Amino acid sequence: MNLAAPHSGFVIAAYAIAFVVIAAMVIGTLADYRSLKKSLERIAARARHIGDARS
Amino acid sequence: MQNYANPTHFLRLVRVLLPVTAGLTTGLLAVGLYLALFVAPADYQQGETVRIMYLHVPSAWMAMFVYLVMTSAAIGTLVFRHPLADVAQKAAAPLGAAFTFLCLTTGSLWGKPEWGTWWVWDARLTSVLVLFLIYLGIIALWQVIEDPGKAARLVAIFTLVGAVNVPIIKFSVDWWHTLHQPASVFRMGGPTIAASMLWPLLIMAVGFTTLFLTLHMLAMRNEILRRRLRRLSMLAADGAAPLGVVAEPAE
Amino acid sequence: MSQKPQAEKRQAAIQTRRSPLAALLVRDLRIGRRIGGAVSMGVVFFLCLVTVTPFAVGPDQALLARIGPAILWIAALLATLLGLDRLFQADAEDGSLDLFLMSETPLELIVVVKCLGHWLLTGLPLVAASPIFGLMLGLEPAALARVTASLLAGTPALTLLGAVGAALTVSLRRGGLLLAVLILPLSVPVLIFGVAAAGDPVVGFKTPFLILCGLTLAAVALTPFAAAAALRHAGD
Amino acid sequence: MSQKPQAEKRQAAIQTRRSPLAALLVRDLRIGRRIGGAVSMGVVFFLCLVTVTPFAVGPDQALLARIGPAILWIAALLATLLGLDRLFQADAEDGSLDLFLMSETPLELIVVVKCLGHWLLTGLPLVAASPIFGLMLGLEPAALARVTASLLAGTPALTLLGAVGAALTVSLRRGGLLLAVLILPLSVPVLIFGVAAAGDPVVGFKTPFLILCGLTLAAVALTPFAAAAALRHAGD
Amino acid sequence: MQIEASALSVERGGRVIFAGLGFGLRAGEALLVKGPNGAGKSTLLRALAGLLPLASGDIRITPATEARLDHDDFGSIRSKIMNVIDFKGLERDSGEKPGSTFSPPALAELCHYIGHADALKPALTLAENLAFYAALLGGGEIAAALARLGLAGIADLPAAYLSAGQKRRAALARLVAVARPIWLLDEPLTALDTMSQTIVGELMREHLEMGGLIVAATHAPLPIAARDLVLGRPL
Amino acid sequence: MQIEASALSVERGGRVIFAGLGFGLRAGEALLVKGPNGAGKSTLLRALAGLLPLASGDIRITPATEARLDHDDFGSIRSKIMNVIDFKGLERDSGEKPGSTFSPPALAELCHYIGHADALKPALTLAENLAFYAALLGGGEIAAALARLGLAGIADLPAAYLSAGQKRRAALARLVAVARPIWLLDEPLTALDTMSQTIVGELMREHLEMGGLIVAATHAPLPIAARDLVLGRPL
Ligand code: HEM
Ligand SMILES: Nc1ncnc2c1ncn2[C@@H]1O[C@H](COP(=O)(O)OP(=O)(O)OP(=O)(O)O)[C@@H](O)[C@H]1O
Ligand SMILES: Nc1ncnc2c1ncn2[C@@H]1O[C@H](COP(=O)(O)OP(=O)(O)OP(=O)(O)O)[C@@H](O)[C@H]1O
Ligand SMILES: [Mg+2]
Ligand SMILES: [Mg+2]
Repeated sequence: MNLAAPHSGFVIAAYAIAFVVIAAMVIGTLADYRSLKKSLERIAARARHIGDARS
Repeated sequence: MQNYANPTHFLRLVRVLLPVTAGLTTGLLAVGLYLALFVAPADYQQGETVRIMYLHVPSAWMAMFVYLVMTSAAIGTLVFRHPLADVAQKAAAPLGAAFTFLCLTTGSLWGKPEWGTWWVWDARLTSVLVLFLIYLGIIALWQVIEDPGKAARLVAIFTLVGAVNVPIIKFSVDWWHTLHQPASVFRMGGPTIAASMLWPLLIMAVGFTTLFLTLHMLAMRNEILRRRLRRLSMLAADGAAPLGVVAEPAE
Repeated sequence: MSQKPQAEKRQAAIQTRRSPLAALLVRDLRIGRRIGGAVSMGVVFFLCLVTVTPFAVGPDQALLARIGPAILWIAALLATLLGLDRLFQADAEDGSLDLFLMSETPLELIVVVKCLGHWLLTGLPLVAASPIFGLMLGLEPAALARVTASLLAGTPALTLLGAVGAALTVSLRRGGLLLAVLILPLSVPVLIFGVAAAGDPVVGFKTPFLILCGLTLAAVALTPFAAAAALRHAGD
Repeated sequence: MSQKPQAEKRQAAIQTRRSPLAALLVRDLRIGRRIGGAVSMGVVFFLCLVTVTPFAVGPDQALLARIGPAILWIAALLATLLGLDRLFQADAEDGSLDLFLMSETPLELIVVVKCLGHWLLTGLPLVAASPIFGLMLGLEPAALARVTASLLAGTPALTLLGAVGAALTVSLRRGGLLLAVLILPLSVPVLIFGVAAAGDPVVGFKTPFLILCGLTLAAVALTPFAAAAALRHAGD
Repeated sequence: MQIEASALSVERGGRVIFAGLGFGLRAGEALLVKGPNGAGKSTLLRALAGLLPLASGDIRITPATEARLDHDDFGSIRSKIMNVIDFKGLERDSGEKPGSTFSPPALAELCHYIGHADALKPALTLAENLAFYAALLGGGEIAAALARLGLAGIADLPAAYLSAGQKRRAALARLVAVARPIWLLDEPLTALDTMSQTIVGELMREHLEMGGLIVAATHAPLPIAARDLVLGRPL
Repeated sequence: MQIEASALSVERGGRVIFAGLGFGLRAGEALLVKGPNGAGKSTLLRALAGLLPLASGDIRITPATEARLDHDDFGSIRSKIMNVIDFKGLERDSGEKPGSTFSPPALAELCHYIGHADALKPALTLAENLAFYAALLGGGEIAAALARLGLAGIADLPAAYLSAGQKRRAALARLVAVARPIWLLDEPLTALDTMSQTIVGELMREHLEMGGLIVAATHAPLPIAARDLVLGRPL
């Protein structure tokens, strides 16, 4: 890859955008997973709490 | 097969497959990028800009491949009423839109140095743009309908309508293009492509495919969890103790 | 409303013997006539577009005549979209849709008849008005005939495609924009061949017109199933 | 929708202390976001229209650039009209309008706030996105700025005029007709000056833009009274 | 004629509204669905009408051998019932049994459903509204139906001009105008004055005597002999 | 506080619905509007709420001297009433008397109106719906109101997911959330289960004890002591 070539800026921009888009997909899904896990655990804790209170 | 209808079994499968596909993706993309950026030769006409092809073409392929996946999932939803098909459909749509977006932007970035303009109303470009619009419509429909089951069935119907339409659109747009023969003189894709360029391209394409599969599995897992969460909080809203939650195996 | 008990009762008695589909068509046309709504809106919207374009393009008659068919077609497309979101929504909200689902008449046919009613109320006036608007844009007589014919052949396909969108968004209260977003990409083929039949001197009239008719026939054959399926699944 | 009882309840408590008008705006924006799609829907609709037009007009960049402002303005008009007829109708049908009438807040202000909500949901995203779409249509940078400015100044007038029509729709059984026949012609001047400000090289930007601003100001000053009066008489 | 429902369950918005519900109903019998607000009464009626998908369960219609169905009005319907032997809901979880036929319209065509919405078009007169439904649902005498519910005098008013009770009566007039053996009534007495309540009571009794079936959800007592089905969801 | 209505008449759709109607109501009293369907009960309530123009007649609100209105909740309202001494309907036929002030909002702002429509937005949760009305109508504690009507558990469900009775209760929760002295209730018990009917009865009794006024139209008996106003239009 010759950085001094006339249009290398476009190449770099294309790869940068690709990187950003793919990274956004990956990070988005992982963050979503984490927050879902957290909410599930919270609700499970609440269920156990209620269960304890009942027994 | 019937086994995987059970989300829990699917989640177990994901746990086994995920490291494999993720590893494969990383490897393929690393090799592909190295070949594309440093090994493949610059084009004698286009110079360095030809390197955009290694992103552009795979994402164009993925844009179509993902729609194919969604169409099969839609059939799964409507005909076989497979619960995982709903999930697969929903998880695929944003990914497909992202790949289509990538195809459009890289194409645009390629077009500026090649043709001197960011955008032309060329047949292939406009077909991709229309495909992008269909993706956006599908995503919007998903977002707007509350009930996941109902949303899945309605989106499936729209996806199938779109699947019937996409070839017709492609045909009409091509016809439109030949009719108008716009001023810009260019042809995408040469008749032959040198092996030194073909290999990086194929490796990137396979890498994009495994990337999609990995992300799709992750997104499906998220969607399954989201539905579980929804069900539990509905139960909680009813004042009943969400007993199921303890019984569900932890991930 | 006028009080003519005798006449009304006789009419009602006649209607009872009517087939379900005929009754549905009569009902929809009657409601359209009494309420106005989308009907007139479409034509007036059409007029607005035709009025404003010369201001945008400038008073270049040749140019106007060249893009005239395109303007008429875009106007027709957009006018069809206006108000289409209420096609099934009104019935869903007041409970009529439940009764459609419970009648012996296949829902697919009901969809077709409702589309027919909508087209008669919005599409047809538009087709009828297009020669006048074409004249305003300075089209040749031959071009006028071609535009009108192409609109006549093509607008039903637009309505039918829109009906799929209307069925998909039936349970959403502000589905208008979403409907447009879903349907506009799908209507590209109709638009392309419609405009070509209406105005392209190179290809001639016949080929695109036949393809346009083919598209409309395909829409008649296929979209009612999609719309009916959507309506069945939307009920919750 | 996510279930966060705690957060929701806190939020609800906050909302109680809000002023009626702020609460109304929040309510309308929330409904708009949940139903009929997010803010982005207006933008996507815009994108759809911009994509579809070249299929009718042809891929001629110069021509597209020339009619670009008109396309953007027509898209704005249509986006405003789509669903606007339901602006007060939905509230009238479910009984909310009765409660508006019985609150201490003047109905005129309620009208203004509802229009503001509608404009924020459809008009503003459209204005924000217009430069990008202008780019796709091949507009010059200067033209881009003009289009955006004219849309920003003019779309509120479209919404307000549409609101009068929407109020008439509620109060008159045959309101649909009136909405079209009265309001659309009134929006033609807005459209004409908007397009002129956006793209006419002869007249220049300033004169039509100032007139456009004047039209919008007049609309802000007058239409709420007309709409409120129509709504007051709607209760029958 | 006989309805047998077993192991019905329905999901709405991702929540199970009821599960494992079953009942049987013979010709001439009425079932009163009771329970607190939100118990799932309306949901059950809509599911029976085929307007909501069953998550699981069976609804079976069998023609009774000694059917009193030879009454004139039901003549055309009887032949139809002969074809509708077996109606199955979607069985998502358990997989479909081979040979089961899924045909929701078949059951729906035997039923009248009077829901919370009156299905009247405000722009049309009462007579026009009813005439349309008579044509749609299979013909009948609308003048008699209007008279029976005391609407003859206002038949030519647009539905928009009617009071709540008048609208409700217009919806109930469908029961008289079109003969169908199964009536699914969701709070039929809402908004009715005492006289109309009596009339509707009579209609229901006549329908039962003719061998019809009624499933009604209501909080007010109905003036017919009926078995109760109490749904228990607490909220 | 006291309402005095005299010689009211209302026209709708070109027909006179009632004419020459009058009644008086003191703080702590309830009026039950009765009559067959179409008699004009809802019309009367809407006219009182200022939602329909009077063809003729007077509605006069006078602050009672011994008013029990010094109850906390009505504190802010009392001062407002002082200004609302004389409210006149449009006197279309007789021409306006000099000095008469026409200010329909003034009376409307003292009233709660619960009509046939529940005024809930399906897309918003119950809590959001109620919070909006609390803000619009002048503030109040919504959590308590929801709890009072047994809706606390489903406060975060979108209103589209509610059953008919739950929706009705949500509309009635406005009565608790915002304090207003006059309640205009159109068939308040429709779709309510027995428990909710009891609760609403209690609410009404409490309101009367606090010196509030109630005008209710209903076909079912209400569990409060009330005077009857029977409207007689036959159809
Ligand atoms: C936004 C603009 C563009 C879009 C939406 C677009 C879209 C596409 C699509 C859909 C394909 C299909 C691949 C296939 O048929 O298998 C493709 C391939 C290709 N594009 Fe583009 N393209 C764009 C701009 C460009 C530009 C500016 C160039 C370079 C001058 C270019 C060069 C290519 C090449 C070389 C291929 C591979 C062709 C082949 O394998 O047959 N594209 N593009
Ligand atoms: N929007 C309207 N326009 C014209 N006339 C109307 C309108 N609404 C009702 N009416 C007429 O006014 C009369 C009284 O109606 P109203 O709704 O007040 O009756 P009601 O006593 O409340 O009856 P119900 O017990 O059925 O609720 C009816 O005869 C009706 O036809
Ligand atoms: N469209 C819907 N989507 C999701 N859930 C719903 C929907 N409609 C109702 N529900 C829920 O289903 C449950 C049962 O509702 P249903 O309308 O069947 O109650 P019901 O027994 O008829 O009550 P009511 O006596 O108030 O009419 C309620 O808890 C309600 O929240
Ligand atoms: Mg119910
Ligand atoms: Mg009433």
